[in-house]
Amino acid sequence: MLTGIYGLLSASFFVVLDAVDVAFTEAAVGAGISGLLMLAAITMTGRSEAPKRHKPLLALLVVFITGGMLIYGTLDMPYFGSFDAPVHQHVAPRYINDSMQEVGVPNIVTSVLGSYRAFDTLGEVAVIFTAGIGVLSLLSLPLRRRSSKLDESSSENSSNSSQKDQMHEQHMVLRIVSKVLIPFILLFALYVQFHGDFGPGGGFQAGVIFAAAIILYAMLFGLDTARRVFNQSIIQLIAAIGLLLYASVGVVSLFNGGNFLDYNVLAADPIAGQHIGILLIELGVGFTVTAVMIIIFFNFAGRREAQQQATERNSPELNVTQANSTEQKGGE
Amino acid sequence: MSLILEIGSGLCLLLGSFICLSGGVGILRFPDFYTRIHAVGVTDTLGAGLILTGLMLISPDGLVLLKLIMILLFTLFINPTASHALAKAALRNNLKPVLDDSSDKGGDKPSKL
Amino acid sequence: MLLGLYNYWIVVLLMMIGFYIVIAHGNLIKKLVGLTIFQTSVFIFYISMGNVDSGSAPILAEGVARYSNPLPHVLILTAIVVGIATTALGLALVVRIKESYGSIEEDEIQIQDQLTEDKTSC
Amino acid sequence: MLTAATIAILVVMLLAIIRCVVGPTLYDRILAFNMFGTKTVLLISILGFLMGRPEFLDIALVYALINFISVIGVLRFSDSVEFKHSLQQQAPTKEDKQ
Repeated sequence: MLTGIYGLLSASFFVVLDAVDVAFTEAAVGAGISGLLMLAAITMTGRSEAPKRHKPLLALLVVFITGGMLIYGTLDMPYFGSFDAPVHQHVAPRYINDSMQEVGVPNIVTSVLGSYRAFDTLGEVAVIFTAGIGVLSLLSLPLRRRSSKLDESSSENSSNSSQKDQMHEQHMVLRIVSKVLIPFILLFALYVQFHGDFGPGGGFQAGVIFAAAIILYAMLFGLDTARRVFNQSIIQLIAAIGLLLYASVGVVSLFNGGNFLDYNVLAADPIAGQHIGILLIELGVGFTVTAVMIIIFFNFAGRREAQQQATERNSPELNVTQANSTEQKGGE
Repeated sequence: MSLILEIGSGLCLLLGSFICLSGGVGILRFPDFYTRIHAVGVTDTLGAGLILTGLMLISPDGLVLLKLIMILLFTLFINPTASHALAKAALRNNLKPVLDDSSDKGGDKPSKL
Repeated sequence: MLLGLYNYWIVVLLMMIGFYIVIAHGNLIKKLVGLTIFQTSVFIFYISMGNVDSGSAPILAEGVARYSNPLPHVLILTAIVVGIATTALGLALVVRIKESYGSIEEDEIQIQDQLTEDKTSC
Repeated sequence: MLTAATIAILVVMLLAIIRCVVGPTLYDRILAFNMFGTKTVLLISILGFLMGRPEFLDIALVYALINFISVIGVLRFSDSVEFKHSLQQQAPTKEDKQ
């Protein structure tokens, strides 16, 4: 619960420290999605924690010793905000002074992210993609079991569905306001995506905001409706396409005689080439991040819904396995 | 002209800060959830509106003004909706409001948890 | 003069809180929360290193002479999104563990593992 | 004037955090969280003016939207059985304290 506040607070930190882009990301990620995922997992695994069995003294001791040593180590660090710290001596001046001539993008963060360190970013996107695949393979429900379950639930659990409808009815104000808001959120995500060259923004942030809008839709109108609107296999395809787009920009620049991800050769004019390259890879990043976030959320929520249905159906009959697990839950 | 704008924005900011502060005290001091939601409602709409208006009056150019108006609109949309949903959910889950029974105990201080 | 180092102290404090949660709690979700806090402390460490006195946000503008170091921003920007993706992966693992073991406490899982090992060895 | 508003908002944020930590019920916490989010939006917009970089307004806008989403999300997930159960468990202890 407090993770949300934590995310907001750390984002304000970053604002104070002049890191606009980072604050942007943290705002979108830390406040929204990370808290939601934690909550979803908590509702699936039970809220209570077992009482501690061993004394935390040893852990405290270890923590204090490590912390003391770390603080002792910081005594040699450069002062906060000092201008001549070693960090600022090597590549940063080049980025700050020359990026306007070399890349032609006012937002230095975007130019470093998209052009100077594009290879690094490619790796990050690949990691995100892999994590999405991991969640998909861990949490996606087996298809045929789900379909049979759906049939059963639709035929036998009519009371359940009516209850759900009632809940949607009760949130009518919410639904209508969200209906108004969601297009604005999507539009704003697009603005962030394409304005990233000039202000804070870019593919990562835009992807998260876009996904957040779709998650809002899924939360208010039910997962099944959202699944029908955003077909899951298409979303998986989009995740892959984003990464492929990114990599293929690099390959195209290879074919044009430059290095991998060297955008200068994409157009006759190097600056124009840089613009095209950054635009394309930001688009790729946005695709992948959006799709992966949606995949993660849909799988968590789908797994949760299935679990709830199972417990609702099994609890009156006191099925053996479920009873076991609920007993353990109560025991914790 | 600019002087008038600045004075106006200063007034708006001061008033907004005051309302925010009173709302902050309210959320801490009020006895139960439903009274607290009132405090938050005042802070989130009037306070935020005043502060954003104050900023609008000193905004340097059109895009900034537009963004501020967007923020104001969203706040005015979102916060009442969220409060409404919260109150409804709380009521549905049988959270009883503290009714006025402390008065016959001789004006006890509201219990602060 | 030592007060000029306070940003590191905040980082160390946060880091140790996260570390403590990771090693002292048995609940796997709590462990993940601890890891997230640890992660954020590292983010703050990087960003505070990139900060420059009277520097401005690294977006080129007229009349601004000094900018913050953009490099840490780039690193952390990507790290945040990667962090949420990996956290989601961890949470997915926890959910699966809950489904197969019926518990997310480290000790109970270990006991159950021990039991199954004994059974197979017998 | 901007500084005064900043300080006031910081104080309010502190109060909201206290309510969020103390808050006897889940809904108090969500309420305080919502308030905290709104105050952060204001804080960031004021900071943008204070530092002379109005680009910060984008962040404030994102906050306003994301805050809504997360509040709705918390509400939606708190509808689950587990949370209601724990709420009912919490309620008697609250009475005891009173």
